[in-house]
Order: sequence, then structure tokens, then C-alpha cells
Amino acid sequence: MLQLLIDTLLRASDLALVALGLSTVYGLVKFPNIAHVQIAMVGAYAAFALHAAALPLPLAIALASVATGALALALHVAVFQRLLRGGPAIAMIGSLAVAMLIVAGVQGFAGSFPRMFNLPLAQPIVLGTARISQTQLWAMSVTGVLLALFALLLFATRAGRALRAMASNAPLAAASGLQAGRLTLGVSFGSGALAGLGGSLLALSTGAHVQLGNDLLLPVFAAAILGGLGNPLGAVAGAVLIALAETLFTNLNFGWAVGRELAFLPVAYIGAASFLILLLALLFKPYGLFDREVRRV
Amino acid sequence: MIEVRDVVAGYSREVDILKGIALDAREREIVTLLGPNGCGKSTLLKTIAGFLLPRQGSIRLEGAEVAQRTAPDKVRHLGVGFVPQTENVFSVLSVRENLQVGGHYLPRDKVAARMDELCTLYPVLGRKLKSPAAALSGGERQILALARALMPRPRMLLLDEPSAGLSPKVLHEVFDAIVRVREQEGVTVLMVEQNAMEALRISDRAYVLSMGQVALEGRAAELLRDPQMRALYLGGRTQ
Amino acid sequence: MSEKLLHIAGLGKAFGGNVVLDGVDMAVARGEIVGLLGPNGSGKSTLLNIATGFEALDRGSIVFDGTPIEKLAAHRIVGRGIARTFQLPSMPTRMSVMEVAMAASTARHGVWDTLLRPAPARQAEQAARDKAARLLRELLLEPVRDLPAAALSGGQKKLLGIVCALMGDPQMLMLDEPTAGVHPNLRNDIVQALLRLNAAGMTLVVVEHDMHFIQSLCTRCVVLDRGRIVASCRPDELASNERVAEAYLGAAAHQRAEAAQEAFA
Amino acid sequence: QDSIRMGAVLSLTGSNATVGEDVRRAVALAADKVNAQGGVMGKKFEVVIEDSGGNATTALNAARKLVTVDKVPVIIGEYSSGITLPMAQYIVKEGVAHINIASTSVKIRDLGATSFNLIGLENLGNKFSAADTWALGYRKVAMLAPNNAYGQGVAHGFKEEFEKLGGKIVTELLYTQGQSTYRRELQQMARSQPDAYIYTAYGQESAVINREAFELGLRQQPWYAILLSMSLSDTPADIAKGQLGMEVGNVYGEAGKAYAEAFAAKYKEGIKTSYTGYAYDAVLLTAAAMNKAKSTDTAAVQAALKEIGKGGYVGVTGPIVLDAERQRVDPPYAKLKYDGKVVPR
Amino acid sequence: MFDFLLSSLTFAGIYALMALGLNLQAGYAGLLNFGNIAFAGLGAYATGIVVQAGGPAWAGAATGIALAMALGWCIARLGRQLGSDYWGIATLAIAEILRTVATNEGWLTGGANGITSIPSLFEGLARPWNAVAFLAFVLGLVALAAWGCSRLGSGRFGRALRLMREEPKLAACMGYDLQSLKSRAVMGGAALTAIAGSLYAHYMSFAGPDYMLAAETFLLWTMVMIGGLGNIAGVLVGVLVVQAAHTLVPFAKDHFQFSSDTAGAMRIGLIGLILLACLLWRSEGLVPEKLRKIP
Ligand SMILES: Nc1ncnc2c1ncn2[C@@H]1O[C@H](COP(=O)(O)OP(=O)(O)OP(=O)(O)O)[C@@H](O)[C@H]1O
Ligand SMILES: Nc1ncnc2c1ncn2[C@@H]1O[C@H](COP(=O)(O)OP(=O)(O)OP(=O)(O)O)[C@@H](O)[C@H]1O
Ligand SMILES: CC(C)C[C@H](N)C(=O)O
Ligand SMILES: [Mg+2]
Ligand SMILES: [Mg+2]
Repeated sequence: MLQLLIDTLLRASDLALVALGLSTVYGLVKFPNIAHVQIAMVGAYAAFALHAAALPLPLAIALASVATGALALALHVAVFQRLLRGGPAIAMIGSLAVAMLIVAGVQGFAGSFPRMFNLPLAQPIVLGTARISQTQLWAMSVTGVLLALFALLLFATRAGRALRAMASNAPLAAASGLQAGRLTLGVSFGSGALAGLGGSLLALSTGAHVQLGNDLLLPVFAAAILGGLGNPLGAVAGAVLIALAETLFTNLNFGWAVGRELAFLPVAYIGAASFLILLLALLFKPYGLFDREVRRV
Repeated sequence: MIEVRDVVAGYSREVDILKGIALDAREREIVTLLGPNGCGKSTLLKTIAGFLLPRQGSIRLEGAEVAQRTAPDKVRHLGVGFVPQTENVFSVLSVRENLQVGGHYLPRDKVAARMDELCTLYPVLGRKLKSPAAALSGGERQILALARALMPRPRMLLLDEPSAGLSPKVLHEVFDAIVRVREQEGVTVLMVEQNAMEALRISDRAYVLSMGQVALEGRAAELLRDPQMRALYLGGRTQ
Repeated sequence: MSEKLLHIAGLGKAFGGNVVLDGVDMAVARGEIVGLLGPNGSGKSTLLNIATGFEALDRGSIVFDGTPIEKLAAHRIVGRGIARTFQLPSMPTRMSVMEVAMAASTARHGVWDTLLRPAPARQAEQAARDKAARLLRELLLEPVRDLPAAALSGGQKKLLGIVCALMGDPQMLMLDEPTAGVHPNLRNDIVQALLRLNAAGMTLVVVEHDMHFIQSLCTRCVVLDRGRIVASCRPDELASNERVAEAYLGAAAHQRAEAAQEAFA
Repeated sequence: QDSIRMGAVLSLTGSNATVGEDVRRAVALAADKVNAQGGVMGKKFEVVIEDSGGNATTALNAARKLVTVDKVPVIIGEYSSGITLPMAQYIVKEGVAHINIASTSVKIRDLGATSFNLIGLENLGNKFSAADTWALGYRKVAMLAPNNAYGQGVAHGFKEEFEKLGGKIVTELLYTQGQSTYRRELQQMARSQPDAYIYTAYGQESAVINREAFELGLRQQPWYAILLSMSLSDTPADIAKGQLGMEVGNVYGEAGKAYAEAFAAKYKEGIKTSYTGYAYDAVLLTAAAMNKAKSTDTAAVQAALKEIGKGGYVGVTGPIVLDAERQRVDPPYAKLKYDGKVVPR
Repeated sequence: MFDFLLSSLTFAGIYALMALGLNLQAGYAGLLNFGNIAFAGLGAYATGIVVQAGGPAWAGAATGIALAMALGWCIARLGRQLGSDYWGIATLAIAEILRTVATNEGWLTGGANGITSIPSLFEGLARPWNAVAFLAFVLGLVALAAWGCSRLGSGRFGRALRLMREEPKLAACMGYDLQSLKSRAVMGGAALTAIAGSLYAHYMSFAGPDYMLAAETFLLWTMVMIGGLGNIAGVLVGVLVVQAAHTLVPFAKDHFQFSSDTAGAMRIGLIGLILLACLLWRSEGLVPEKLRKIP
């Protein structure tokens, strides 16, 4: 049971930071940024490179997320801001183009072999029947703390309120004196940094590789949608739900039903399972599970 | 206070909507802009507020040239308050948060007090502080929009059809409130109105726009009396 | 005047505990022009939304032309002959005004008709085109017919909304504040146009705050306050009705209304 | 034309780019070697390498370009069977020679008259690994493989062969590629309490799998990798330690050793996957065939290939003998273990 | 070279059919279908399965079209209340689920190996002529589809779709049944895409789960966006540009002697670059949708 919980949380924390950033940006500028997952991939490479350059791991990761934050910022200023004038669909397809360029760039630059972090092997911590490694424990705590901070920032501060105001109606926010520019830049930086952090933490176990972003794309989007796009904490909850669905899917023993000791659903369908959850959820809650927006005729 | 000279502006490069407008509003004056649909009233207001940068001409606020300064800048540093014609509330935020965003740049301790003031002025808002603005009726929105703009105690208010959709009772309350705000806080008001008769009653002066130009200007009382004016622009056609 | 075209009984609606309509009974006879009045937030738009199928009701019944319509989807209700306009109109950015007006015609829009364009479809198209052009001309939208509909000014959008509603030859037209933001001169034109339509047999329900408009148009007024009907009377009786004066017109309404009357005399 | 050319379609981008790049290096090395020995028919020898992008359409387009524009007589590649099959079908239909260097689906056998195959297909590999694991004393095993053409073939084939020997597969899992964690899959396998874990996985994915298996304490049971060097190519040494496995033969004998050294010298890195040797051999074989046929006409080169295939050519993957169906006779397999690096056992 | 050109054009034609199908949904009706490729997958698999079971080619295509339209109907139903972004991701999810099924249900689909040896069309003809006939057939279909789509677009049905795309509420209050409009748009798109999928299977002699990768749908979107969403000529131009870029990279690589990692990166990067440049400088596409003036 405990192991189930840990597995769920581990998978959730793999997705949560990236999904969080995606959803926040969506809330602000109203387009799903496909390149976001590729920024996570860049973060993984950056952390690897810095770590390989003999920086201590925490520092390497911190610097990597600052770098990806800067990258996201630059992209926003140079590309998305202009594209957004043409509307969200244009910006979304533009982000697809940016994603292709990032993948191409990283592949051209870093080659196609995966880069594995060279971490000392430590015995995992054993809690009853469950096990978790120290790195994972760290990664999870960092994720948890950041999420809590973020929630606080969004719902208990002026800046957060301003952010939501801007997301709701940008021209009116300008008419209230809010500087759209600076807030958006801040958010772009923040979401990029979060993605980079998420990517580097993920890469601690998977290594940095070119496919990292593509592999994240669908689950991260599923999480963000499940929670309601533009609702950052919903995205985190969505990540937990997807992780839970996947974990249960692989762990539920149907042996009793078919009269065998062990019988599981085929894991090949694990990805399909989380999409099925997504579809079911959308069928009953069309704007995500945590949507509370009022839509008037 | 507000001094607009020869302003030319438009949404695309090719088409000018405002074709050389000149207009003044003196301190503590209420000035109304009238004119047929699509003649450029909202465009003019947006230009003064800084949402559209004029291609030509000058806009002075309290003597300073501000034609090329952006809206947030004007709102924050020059005491401009602006209520757009449509989409004038943050629909996902609650009424309370709408007001708080309006008072974003007030000192923290002043926000609550200012909010209380406005809620006593408009009891509807007091009753609905927690509900999301999206749920408000058309008229309630209008009031919220005005209150939001009043939060930071602006010195100049630009209102785009503040009375559209208000019931007669509230309309008069809103107009009374505008007058009161002028009296108590010394605000200068420039508003666009289609409810010409009502608006002129509380205005000092008025401009009538037509096809992006000023067709007529004068003291409100005189315009009200002028039969030709009534026939042409105020809907007072004999029935 | 005796035949009831629309019959609303015991209509109730609440949004998350907030009761907006509380047992509304209302009947509209064929050929009437009913003004629906009430303070802001009293539930007028909600009533319209429910009657036209854009919002579900909690309880009550709505009968239109002899058939219950409370469970029908919006487009089916339109099909039965109720057209409406919106209080806050929004228009498409990549369609011209003319196109939007044409789209509102109720002629059939099947895939095969469009693809193969048989003679009847071509004739229907031509008829729709003529009608749209005429309506646009009447509401002074002729000069902007080739502009993107979203680029219209606030008032022009309202007018286009009315054009769209009229394209379909409805039996009943429900207008949600048709003149808020419309130039006074045009208001008179709209009144005239609506009166003409009424004379041709169309029944109207109008939500409006402009008392002149109401008085020059309506044959009867229904006043709503906090979800209940508080008065139903001729327009000229409104000012003398205390409930109405207090809830809707405001304390000083008398003097102001008179002053306004004077001004127009 | 001043140079003589053959074609290669490799997965240089996409999810198998690692293999593609590794193989590309081998191909380049082989071309260098041919040229160092005087080229083909006295002219410079060149391999035109196209990217398959990891998808069938691009691969087919690339093959089309090689056949109709570059007019090469021989094309080698791709990697994954799902792509090789449609691509090779086209190549064969055009009458050009195709040499399979990495795909292991049994359907490769049936491609047709102008297809050649150097590598052991699934059926042989499964028989080999089943026999090997049985001999190691495993009776109740859990099986993990990627959910693609290759993984499905291995999982089903291994099961069949292993059960023939009397063993039992207690869990058979086909994992979805590209996940961030495989803990759930691993735990499901652990619940059936196998004697040993048999797995095969691509380098980057198996790095995650191996690390997590270690963390979950599953390494107390033996781990046996099918295609050991591929499965361990990205796993850190201290985690990989102690794994057993098998491999399609990679380098063999003197020639093989020399090749591995040349590779390491040129690229400052060892060989990462086992397919490089087959690609290297395929290029050298083609060059030899062209020299023998004294022609670049595809029919002549094919005849020469068959001729050389009869005689037994010694490549870096061992002696190459082709049967009448142009399939390699006795393709090499090796029993291996990981002990600091992959070594024979 | 001639052969290569033929095949490039044939691919372009097949993609053009898919892109037109996507345009019907995304360009006209504003439905962000990110699972469009699933329809092509159904077309391809249906062809593969039917033809392998001994059925004629037209039966395969017809089955594919029927299945795709049925799926389209379901997807559109799902769209009844979903917001458009959400609907887009839902379609992506459906395509992924279908791909998973195709990968795993080997008894029906041949599993990850796919279905091979699907005969091409016009195999009776002599060598270059079979390819020419195939191309002519594809181009004929494209022309027919383009004509139909542009007719739909400028007519009454298209007007309804375009109104729904931007102002669904207004469309509903004009009496349009949004649900049925959506269903018809998606089913139309599905039929076109499924035909393309079936042709694809014949042309490649192969049907496999990789046909249904999300990346393929993204490629279609790229084509449509480069050309001009909502404009038939634009869509065709977009298909040509992307196909040309794809085709040219291998030649550019030979010509400029790029290293393989660079060439690989270029293949992905070039399309990205063209797309981005188009969006930045011509955000409505090379041939943008025009405001339709009605005389
Ligand atoms: N975003 C826009 N893009 C292009 N043209 C626009 C835009 N907004 C308004 N216009 C055009 O500018 C002209 C003036 O519009 P404006 O909104 O200023 O009118 P208005 O005087 O406020 O009218 P109303 O009383 O109806 O609100 C109109 O003809 C309209 O078509
Ligand atoms: N979707 C909704 N969710 C929650 N509350 C709603 C919703 N729609 C309307 N309301 C509430 O119902 C009440 C009545 O709204 P309605 O729009 O019907 O008023 P109205 O009579 O049209 O007012 P106005 O004249 O200002 O337009 C308002 O208080 C509004 O806040
Ligand atoms: C791992 C490899 C042996 C896979 C193989 N190339 C195939 O897909 O057939
Ligand atoms: Mg206006
Ligand atoms: Mg209303």
C-alpha cells in the first residue's frame, strides 16, 4: 500500500512541475505551449552538462533551471509575443515549430546518445515494505515545497491576483495599471525554470536524452487538461490522478475474478488507461475536474 | 486637464478612424461625447487612455505630453481611470478580487477601506462580493466596472457608456455618483454616452462627433435647449 | 389579442443557491409587444435565456404556440419560431457583416444542397441575399456590409444582432436590451421598424431600460423584481405604480420622467 | 561519375537515433577501410547515408531517392523491423539488393529474391536464449520487453521456446516505451516471485529499469538480458554489475578485434550496440561483390554477393555463409556477462 | 529521378487529401482535431485487413471510410460540450488509444509489425505507367476534394460552419444545430482522411501503428498552417512546401556534405524553421483565408 503511494507520488512528481508551468502559462496567454516539454529536455541537458563540469548536483540543477527560465523568457519575447497577435491557434502551432527547432538544435549540438548522470549508488531507504532512493526523496521534497510555494504565491499574494486578472482580461488589466509586460515575462521565466527543474530532476533517473520532451508531451498535457488548463494547481492534481490511475492499473490483481493467483490488466495499455481516464473525466466535467469558472449565456 | 489636438488614429495602417480631433476637458469638468454608432467615440477614448497610439497629434494631461505613453503607465502614474465599453470586468475573479485588482497600486492598508466606501456607494456590490464577476447581470457588471476604476481614486475618469444597460434607478444612482465623485474627489470626467438627455443633464460641456471629427461642441445646457441639435443628435425627433 | 402565444407558468431558476427566478407566471398574446422591465439582476435575461433554450430551468413550464418547449435545445426553439438577440453581442472576426446576416437565414443548409446547388437552393440563396441587403440598409449598416463583423462598434453589433434575428421571419422576437448603446436617432428607427413588424403579425418581447423606448413601443409592461413579477400594466401606468417606482425607476422618477416628457413635448 | 556508391538508410533521428548514429560510424569506418585498400574498381567508394527519421514514410522516401536518383545497386538498413519491412519490400520490388543488418523479425526471411540477411532472426535468437537460461537453471521466469515489433517477437518467441523446454513464464510484460519510471511494471513482475528476470530493453530505457530494479531490491534474483550490450549501453557500471545475457554476435576473432580497436581509435568511444559489426560487414561485402563483379549493375552485384556468400567470407562478425534463401547460416550468438564491461562467459 | 518525382507527388497528393480533411474540420469549423491521423489509420488498417482477407480494394477503402465516419461521429458527440482546446486534446487521446490497440491486438492488426504485402493499385500496368496511373488517380481525387471543399466553404453549409467556429452562441440562436454541424464536419473530414489512409496503405504496401503517431497529425497541422488555415489553395500550397522541404533535405545534405547528426537535425529543424518563419511573418499562412465578399 505504502509502495503504491510512493510509486504514485514519484510518477506524479515527474509530471507535476512541467504540467504546472504549462498550465500557468496557458492561464496567462491562453495557448497550450507544446515547446514547454522541450524546455524541460533542455533543462535536463543543461543540468547534465553543468554536473559533468564538476559542479555539485544541487547547484547544477539550480543553474540549469535558471538557464531554462532565461530560454523560456527569450522565446516568449522573440517568438510567442509576436505570434499571439495572431491568436492562440497560431501561437500553439508556433510552439510546435519551436519544439521542432529545439529538438533539432539539441540533437545537432549534443548528439543522439543519452547522457546518464554519474551518481553514486546508495542503498535505498526501506520503509516497511516500501523502498525509495535518497535522490528520489530529495526530488520529491523539492517538488512538494515548490508546489506549496507556488500555490501560496498564486492565491495569497497581490502578484498572484494580478496574474489571474491578467489571465482573465488582459486589456482591462492594463486599464487597471498592471504592466502586462513584466508579469508575463516573470511568468514565462518562472514556468521555464519550473520545466527545467522538472526535466533535470527527471533526468537524474532517466538521463538526458533527445526524446525526453516528446515522451513527456502526452502525459503532461493529459495532467494539465485533467486539472483544467489555466488552473495550475489543478494541473498538479491532474498529475497525481494520472499517476494514480497508471499505478492502480498495473497493480490491481484481478486473479480472484479469473480464478488464478495473479492476473493483471495488460500493461501495454497503461498509456491508454490514463487517456481513457482523461476522456471519461472530460465527458462529465468538460472543462477539467477542478473547473469553477462560471460561464454565462 | 485633458487637451487633445489634431489626433489621428486608427486600428490598421490604411484606415483612419479619428481624423484630426481637438477636445478639452478642464479640471473638475464632466464632458460628454456624443455621436452616432461607429463614429469613433470609443476609439477616441481608447486613444486618450493609451490603448491606441495616435499616428499624429498631441494629447496633454495636466500639461504633460502623453500621446505616446501606454495605458498601464497612464493609469499608474497619471491618475487616469478607464472603463471600456465591453468586457469591462475580470470575469474569473470574484467581485472582491476585481476591486482589489483595481486597487493594486494603493498602499496595502488602504485597500479594504476604499472597498468599503465603494460598497456603501453601490450596495449591489456589497451583496455579491464573493460571487465571480462572470455571474453578474449586465447592469451589475457595469457598476462593478465603474467601481473598479474608482478604486485607486483617479483624477481623470474615462467612461465608455457607463449607463448602458442600467435600470433607470441605477442609472440615476450612477450619474449621481459621478457627480458626487467629481464634487468630493475633484475628478475630471470624460464620458461617452448614448443616453444623451440624461448625460447632458449632469455634464458641463459636450462634444458631438461625426465620422471621426468634431461636428459640434458647446455647453451642455445650451445643447439641450438647441432644437436643431436635438433633432440631429439627441433623438428628440418629433414623434 | 386573446390567443396566448407564449405561456410561462411557475418558472423557477437558481444558480448555486441564489434564486434568480422564483415562480414566474407570464403569458404573451399573439400580436402583443411586451416590455420586460426590472432592476439590474432581477432575472430578465435569465428568463429570456430559459425561454430560448440557452439555459435549463429548475421548475415550471413554457408553452409556445401550443407545444411545451422547456426541454428543447436552443436551435429547435428557434426552429419553432422564437428568435432572440443577446445583451452583449459578439461577432465573428473572419466573416463579413453581410455573410453573418446571410448565415442567419433559415433556408436549408445541407451538405448536398451546398455541394450540388440545385435550383431551389440557388433561389433560396438569392432571396436571403436580397433580404439581408434590405435589412442592413434599414438599420444603417449598409456602409459596413463588407467589414469583418467583429470590427463593428458596440452599437453596430447590436444592430447586426437585430438584423440576424429578423432574417428568419420568427413568430416571436425576444430582444435583450436592443438599444443599449445605440444612438438615439436610430432608436426611433428601430421603434418604427419593430412597429412595422408587429403590424405584420410578429409578437415581441423586449427587455429594455430606456423608458422612452418602452413607452413608444410597448402595449404592455411586465416588471420583474428579484425573480418575481411585481406588476403588469400599460406603460403609462408604470410611473404611478409604487412598487415599480421604488424598485425600478427610483425615488425621483416622477419628476425626472415628467421632465423628460416635457423636454420632448 | 567519379565515385562508386551504395546506400544506407539509418535511424539518425527519432527514438532509435542512438543505434542509428552508432551504425553510421561503423559504415563510415568501413568506407574508409575500402578506400584505404584502393577503393572499388580503382575508384573512390562512397556510402550514401539517408535518415529514416524513425518512421516508415521517411524511410521509404529515402530508399526511393537512393534507388531512383543515386541509382545505387545495394541498400542496407533500417533498424526496426516495422520500418525495414515496408522499405525493403519496395527495394526488392525495384530489383535492387537489400541487406538486412539489424532487423530481427522473422518476416525478413520472406522479403524476396533480392534481399540478403546477415543477422540472426528472432526465431534463432529466442531458441538460443531459451536454451541458455534453461541451462543456467532458471525454471520460473518473468519476462520484460518493449512493446514494439521487436519486443513482441522476443516475448512471444522466448515464451514458446522456454515452455518447450519445460520452463514457465510467470509474468510477461510489454512495457510502453518512453516512460519516466517503470516501477509499476517491475513491482508487478516481482509479485509473481520468479527465479530470474529475463528482459530486453533499449539502452536509455533499460538504464531506468535497471536503476529502479536495484532500488526496489529486485536484483537479489538474477537478471538476464537478451541483447546484453544493447540493454546495458547506458546503465552505470555499478548497477549493471553481475548481469548475465546473450547477444547477437558482434565482433568475432582477429578481424573483429581489429575492427573494435579501429572504431575506438576513430571515435574515442567504444562500440555501443551490436549492429555496427553487421553494418560494417555489409559494406565490405558489397564492396567486395562489386570488385568481383567488376560492375555496379545491381543484378551483377547480387550474383557476386551470392557467390561470395557460398564461399564463406570472414567478416568482423565471423564467417559469413549464405544459404539458398540468402539468409546467413549459423548467425553468431554469444553468451555474455557484465563484469565491469561486457565479457564472454 | 522521374520515379522519385512521381512518388514525391503521390505522397504530396495523399497528404493533401488528409490536409483537406483536416481543413474541413479545423479551418472551416474551428475544431482543433489533433487526432485526425486516426482516421487515416483506420483507412489504412481497414484496407490492409480487407484486402488480406481477399476482398477487393474498393471494399477496403469503403470499410475504412465507414469506420472513420463512425469514429468521427463519436468524436463529434464527445465534442458536444467540450471547449475547443479540451476537445483537441481529447482527440489526441483517442488517436493514442487507437494506436495502442493497433499495436497490441496482433490477431487483427498484425501487432507492432503491422500488415505487409498489401498490393498496390494498377499493378496490371507496365512499369512506369502503374506509378503514373496511381498518381493520376490520387491527383484526381485531390482535385475532386478541393472542388468539393471550396464549394462547401463558400456556400450555406460553410457559412454555418464558419459562424460556429467563431460564435457558437450566435449560431445556435440562428437555429443551427451545432451538434449536427460538428458531426457533419468531422465525418466529412474523416471520410477524406480515411480515403487518403487507404491509398497510403496501397502505396506503401503496408499498414502499421506508426501511421497513427501524434507526430503525423502535427505534420498535417504544419502543412495547413503554413499554407493558410481555412483556404483550400493555401492548404495545397502548404502541403507542397512541406513535402518539398522534406524531399530536398537529402539532396541538400549530399550537396553541402553535412554530417549525419546535422542532416538529421536539419530534417526536423527545416520544417520547424519554415513553419516558424511563416507564422512570424505571415501568420495567416502563405495564402490566407480571405473575407468572403458577397455581391
Ligand atoms: N478593433 C477594431 N479593428 C478595426 N476596426 C475597428 C475596431 N474597432 C472599431 N473599429 C471601427 O472603428 C469605427 C469606430 O468604432 P468605435 O468603437 O470607436 O465607435 P463608437 O463611436 O464607439 O460607436 P458605438 O457608439 O456604437 O460604440 C467603426 O466603424 C468600427 O468599424
Ligand atoms: N450562470 C450564472 N451563474 C450564477 N449566477 C448567475 C448566472 N446567470 C445569472 N446569474 C445571476 O442571476 C441574476 C439575474 O441575472 P440576469 O442576467 O437575468 O439579470 P437581468 O435582469 O438581465 O439584469 P440586467 O438588466 O442588469 O441585465 C444576477 O444576479 C446574476 O448574478
Ligand atoms: C533491438 C533490435 C534487435 C530490434 C530489431 N532491430 C527489430 O526491430 O527488429
Ligand atoms: Mg463605443
Ligand atoms: Mg440582462
